[in-house]
Amino acid sequence: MHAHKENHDFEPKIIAFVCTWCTYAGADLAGTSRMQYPANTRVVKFPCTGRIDPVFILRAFQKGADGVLVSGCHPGDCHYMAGNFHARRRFAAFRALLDFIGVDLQRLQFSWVSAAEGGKWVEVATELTERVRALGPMREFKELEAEEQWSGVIDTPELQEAYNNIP
Amino acid sequence: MSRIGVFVCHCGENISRTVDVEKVAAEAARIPGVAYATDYKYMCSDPGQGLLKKAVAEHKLDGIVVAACSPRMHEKTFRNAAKSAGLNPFLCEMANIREHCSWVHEDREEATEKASAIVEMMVARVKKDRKLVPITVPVTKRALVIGGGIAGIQAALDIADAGHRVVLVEREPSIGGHMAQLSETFPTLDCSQCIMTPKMVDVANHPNITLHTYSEIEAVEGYIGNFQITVRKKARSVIEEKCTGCGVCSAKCPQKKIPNTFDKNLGFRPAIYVPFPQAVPNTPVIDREHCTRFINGKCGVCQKVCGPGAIDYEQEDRLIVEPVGAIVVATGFELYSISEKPKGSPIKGYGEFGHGTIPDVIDGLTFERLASASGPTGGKIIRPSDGKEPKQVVFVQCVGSRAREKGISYCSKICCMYTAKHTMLYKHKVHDGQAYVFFMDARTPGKSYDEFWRRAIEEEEAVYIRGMVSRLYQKGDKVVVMGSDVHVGVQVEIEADLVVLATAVQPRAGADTLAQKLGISYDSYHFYSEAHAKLKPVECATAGIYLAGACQGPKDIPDTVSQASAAAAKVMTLFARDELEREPIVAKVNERNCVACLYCKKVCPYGAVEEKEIRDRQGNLIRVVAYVNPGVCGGCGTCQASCPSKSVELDGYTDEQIMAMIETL
Amino acid sequence: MTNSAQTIDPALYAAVTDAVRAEARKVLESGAVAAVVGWQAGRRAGTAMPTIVTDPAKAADLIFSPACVNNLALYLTKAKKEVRGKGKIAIVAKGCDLKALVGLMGENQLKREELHIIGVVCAGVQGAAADRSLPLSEATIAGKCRECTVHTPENTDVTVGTLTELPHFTPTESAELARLEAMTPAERWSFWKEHFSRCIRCYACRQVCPFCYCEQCLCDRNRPQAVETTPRPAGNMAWHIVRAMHLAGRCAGCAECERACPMDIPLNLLNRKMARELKELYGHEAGFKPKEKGPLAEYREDDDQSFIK
Amino acid sequence: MPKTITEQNLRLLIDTLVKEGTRVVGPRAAGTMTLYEPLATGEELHLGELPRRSAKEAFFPLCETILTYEKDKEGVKVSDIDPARFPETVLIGARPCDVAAAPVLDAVFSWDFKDEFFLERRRKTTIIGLACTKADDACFCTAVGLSPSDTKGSDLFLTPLKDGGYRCDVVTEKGEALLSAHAGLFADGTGEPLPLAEPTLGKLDLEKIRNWLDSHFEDPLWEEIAQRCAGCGACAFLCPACHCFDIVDEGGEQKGARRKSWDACGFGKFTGHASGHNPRDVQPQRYRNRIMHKFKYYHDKFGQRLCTGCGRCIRACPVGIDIAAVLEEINNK
Repeated sequence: MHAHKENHDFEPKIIAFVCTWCTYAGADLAGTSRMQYPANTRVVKFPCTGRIDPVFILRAFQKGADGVLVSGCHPGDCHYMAGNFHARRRFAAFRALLDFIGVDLQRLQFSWVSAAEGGKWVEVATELTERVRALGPMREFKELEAEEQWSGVIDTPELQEAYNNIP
Repeated sequence: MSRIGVFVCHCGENISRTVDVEKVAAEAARIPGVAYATDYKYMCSDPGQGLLKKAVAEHKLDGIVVAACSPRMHEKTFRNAAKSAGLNPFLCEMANIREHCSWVHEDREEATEKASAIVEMMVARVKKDRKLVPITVPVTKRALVIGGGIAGIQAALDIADAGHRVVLVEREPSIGGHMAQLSETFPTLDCSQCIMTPKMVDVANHPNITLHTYSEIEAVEGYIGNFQITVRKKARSVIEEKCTGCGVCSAKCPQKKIPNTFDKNLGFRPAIYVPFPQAVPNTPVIDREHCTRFINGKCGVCQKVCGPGAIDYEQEDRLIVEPVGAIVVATGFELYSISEKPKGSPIKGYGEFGHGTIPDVIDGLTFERLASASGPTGGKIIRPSDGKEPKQVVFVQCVGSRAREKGISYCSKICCMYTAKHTMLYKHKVHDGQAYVFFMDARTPGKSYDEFWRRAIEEEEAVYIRGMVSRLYQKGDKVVVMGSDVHVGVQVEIEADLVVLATAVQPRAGADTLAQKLGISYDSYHFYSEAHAKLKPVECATAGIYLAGACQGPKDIPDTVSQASAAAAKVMTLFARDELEREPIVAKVNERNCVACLYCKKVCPYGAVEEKEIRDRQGNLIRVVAYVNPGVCGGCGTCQASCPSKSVELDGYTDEQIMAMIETL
Repeated sequence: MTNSAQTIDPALYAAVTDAVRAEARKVLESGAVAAVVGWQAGRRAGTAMPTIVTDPAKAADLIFSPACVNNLALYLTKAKKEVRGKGKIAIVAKGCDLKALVGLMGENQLKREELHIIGVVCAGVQGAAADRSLPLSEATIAGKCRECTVHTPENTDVTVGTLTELPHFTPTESAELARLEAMTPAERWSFWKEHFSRCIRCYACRQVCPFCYCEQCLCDRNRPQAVETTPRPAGNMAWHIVRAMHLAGRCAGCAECERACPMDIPLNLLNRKMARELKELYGHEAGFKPKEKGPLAEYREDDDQSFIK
Repeated sequence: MPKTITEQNLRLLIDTLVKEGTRVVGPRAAGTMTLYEPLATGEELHLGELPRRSAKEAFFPLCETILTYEKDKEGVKVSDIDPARFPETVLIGARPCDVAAAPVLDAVFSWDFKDEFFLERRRKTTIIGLACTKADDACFCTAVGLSPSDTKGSDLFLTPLKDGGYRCDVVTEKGEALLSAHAGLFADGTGEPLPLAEPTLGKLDLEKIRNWLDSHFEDPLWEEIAQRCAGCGACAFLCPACHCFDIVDEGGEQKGARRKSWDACGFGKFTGHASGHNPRDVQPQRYRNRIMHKFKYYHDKFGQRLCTGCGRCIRACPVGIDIAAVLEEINNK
């Protein structure tokens, strides 16, 4: 039962945007069932996947997420009837856009996890964590964040150091 | 700068076993804006809440983060505590470091680090929390009960007796449900019909109950206190107001050979029929699928013989809209069928039991109809194939139930008891007969239950064989039962005259569709989910909707009635108030910025968005903006995610709150 | 419709110009409209600019030429309240511009009956770097016009001009789209990174877009700040992603954003990509008839969810 | 004594400067256009066309950080950017219409508050101007009193010669210093210059224009021109003389940076007040301010005008607004 902590060179930051009715409850169920999964995921609770703005995904990557999980109720199970249907289209479009921009979609996972699917939550969170761990850090947005227009660049060792510190 | 208080709960050892709670509190204290941070054994306890209230006053806190269990568990508790400390309850947030952390991680260092990160995230959020004032909405003191079995009947009667109007909707032509089909009931062996029918009549006669039988729920809109339901009243082809229930139509109907489903197809009924003699209402219905008139237009006898002229072949389904304030869902169960299941169904049939093709292999409910005094045989136990009295009956328990390989892993709870009852009923009627029961183990917790089961063995001479049945097959006029007796460790073969299978209790087909209409959640078997397994066993997570009976999970009659009364009590609690406070998690439009593209209106699942005209003092139209009706808004926030300029914002889940959380990554 | 001549006959535009002037004069004189939104010649040879004519005598200033690149639908949006305030408006519209008008109608921004649409048959307009002294040809025609399917606008109040045979033009936008799609994500990232890093956040792309009529752009908001406003590479990337997403399912492909960009960022590639995705996924095409709901405001229960676990 | 420098030595000069650690900014091919950008080698110098963006970037960056902050339990820690860290820069190959704007801008950045961000960069920048030999129909430097060979603002000034290479004139001491430090790359003498560019627009009476502006704050002209203005910042951002900037804090509550970046008077929110009031709430008012600022207010205060006739705003304007046409119209009134 006692899983030994493995030492990895890189522990990814995973942020999960979940709806309160299904996936959040599913994650709770994983807890009450004492299932085990990697500790990398940070959950942000929304009322519904319908509330999840693509900007949040973008922002998460910009702010240092190495992987993003978006999860809600199965089609037809939405507490608000149709929020997840709207979300499904929105995210289908957004992921196509991110792909076209050049973001590796392996870092962005969408799933339906119901309140009864504690096991599926564990599976989804574990899979994404392990996949992103294998991919390594999401360098693109972090590097971009450290870049300046040439005219604004100054000779600051701190900035250079910050840039070098991007894993 | 904010003055946030952070309270880290040990939850006994539930959290502190894997999370270094003191460290989490110490880390929290270092976050700018945190004025106070501490840890405590049980934050939800009275002293724990007292600690919180005291800290609010002493440290002039303007926001609170309780790092403990899931907000689904105790958010209300702590928000109430915050409120009584004089803080707006919406300035209190929970950091879920139990279900999402201590219970799912074993490494102490990792779990502690994660707990601190979760706390930091929630501190960031609470800084952006706004004071919200609950919205008051009127309560429509009228309840909808879905399902007219014993659960629905009990709930409807209780609510109606309390003086509130009830709309009871039943899918079948009569109320009564499964209990009306039963013979005697355990553990007292009183006649089911005898205790059931008076209640059915009470429903029919109750001035506060509007009964819609042969009806289904078409649509549900609205929210707690203010639902709007649409009932599809299926065409009965009989005008209820005119029908006197004389029964001439059924007697004269030339079409008489339709299998009687109420009797589990053991007998026949005409095309115009009442399901059983004690039906409520005692109004027949025309089975259009089998009626000659509807098949080829060549009959019309019932119309001719009906004195009051109640037969209406042209009748159409009617949609009735009813406002209700609360909903009790009591849609009951159905039995697992051993027949071959359609492809893709997670439930599997029993090929080894002949897939339901052996006529003398029946299920428990069929046995009930055989044993019932009002059943097709008048209570005489005979076998379906040749009408002979069976001398050796084998009962098999756990068919489908507790059989993961058959698609169901739960226990159906009632089978041990009803099988014991069946052996007794059998013995009472066939004195020289022998009952055998194959069982895995006997589950008889309940008042007088174990005594009852012992009686079946000790006094009524039922032979209980612990073991599983591997195969059933027809041999001559016998059914050979092959099984094992694990106590003795031998294979057993019994040549039975009749085999009764205690098949699993399952939710009604279509339970998922109804749940989707209601917006309630259900488990993988489609049993409806209660809000909390222990503390909210009657409530759905969706406010204003309550559960009663086997639709939530297998239950016997006493449990079902208890839960139905509990659901009724919840409804009455709700109806005790004229107005209801609801969470102010609703969308608001920033009218300055709104350009009325109305994307919000297009995506709103509630139809809560309207167009609003802004006029100057002279009454000239300046512009049109969107307006969200807070009473109708369900709070999903789909509007905000769709609004290009974010001119509509969901209170409690603002962009500022979310972005602040993301910022802490 | 191809011919052997490799250039487009300027006579087509001259004829349209005459007809536009006559129609504008007519509707202004009769009082049917308060203003006509059209194009007039610029100071420099071979240039044109949008104009709003209220005086019938000034109708003669109106022109139609390959320099009439602007999508005039811009002037009917809430971003341009001054124009709408004048009363009923006539607008000169190319097929591509008309698609934006149709989209605006679907978004509750315009009512068909409040417009008098003078459709112009258009064989194409100049590309950004074109030598203005030359007639339209493979070398000078704008990218979007090479793949135009709406030379003749429909559902107008009046449509002027006659389409002649057109030379065959090599599609450049779709070829570029295909080239990008064939790249690896990392290659695409560096492609866009280079372009976006050059962005100076002048917002010409936003300001000329008929669909960017928000009173307050999300990207100008600072509480919370969804997108950094300074022209650093990080904020630029975010801005262009958000812009493309906000236009998805709405953009009708007029390519004004790309034309207006002083830094030559191929913005219409993003719009085209999103349009194509939404067409493939949901069968949606913007700008042909006013729709109550765009592809991202509606759904089907059986929408594709192969990307969802 | 006049000097000359060969094409090859000019590039060698760049290489040498870069090696010495100087930032050399000059026209460089960038995708579909030419931009003033730091040159890694002399080879990168691309003098064929006028860069799309003006040279002001060399001392007035598109975006620069002016301080960073970090919040902790103890309070807010603010770190100022030290202008001493700005790089020594040589701006090379800049057109007279770009270079002439620099001294104009000095006035506004040093009259009251001394903007060290601008001034320190200016002090550290040596400008090698280049006479202009190619004009297009948007160019109008001569109409606003400049010429394609104007040395205003330059420290050294190059004039392309018919036989290749450049004549190099010393304009300032700073230029002299640069030249003497690399004297070996220059030769004595001169040559026949290439013909200068000839913008077509006739000379404008700028004093007359200023007088007209003085008395025409309210005039139908503003609406007539600017009702088509889309409200973008392309004109201001490409202009060598526009110098409005915005200061914003970016980052989170915990840490972030205060940044200064270009702003444009055409933006709707440019004059927006926190109250929501906007004194210039329609585009014609914004365009009027643009013209007034360039040809009246700035002149009233500093005796100079904020336009060098480079024509960038004309080329870039998405809706065809042509400042030369506007000036011409006022001139002809």
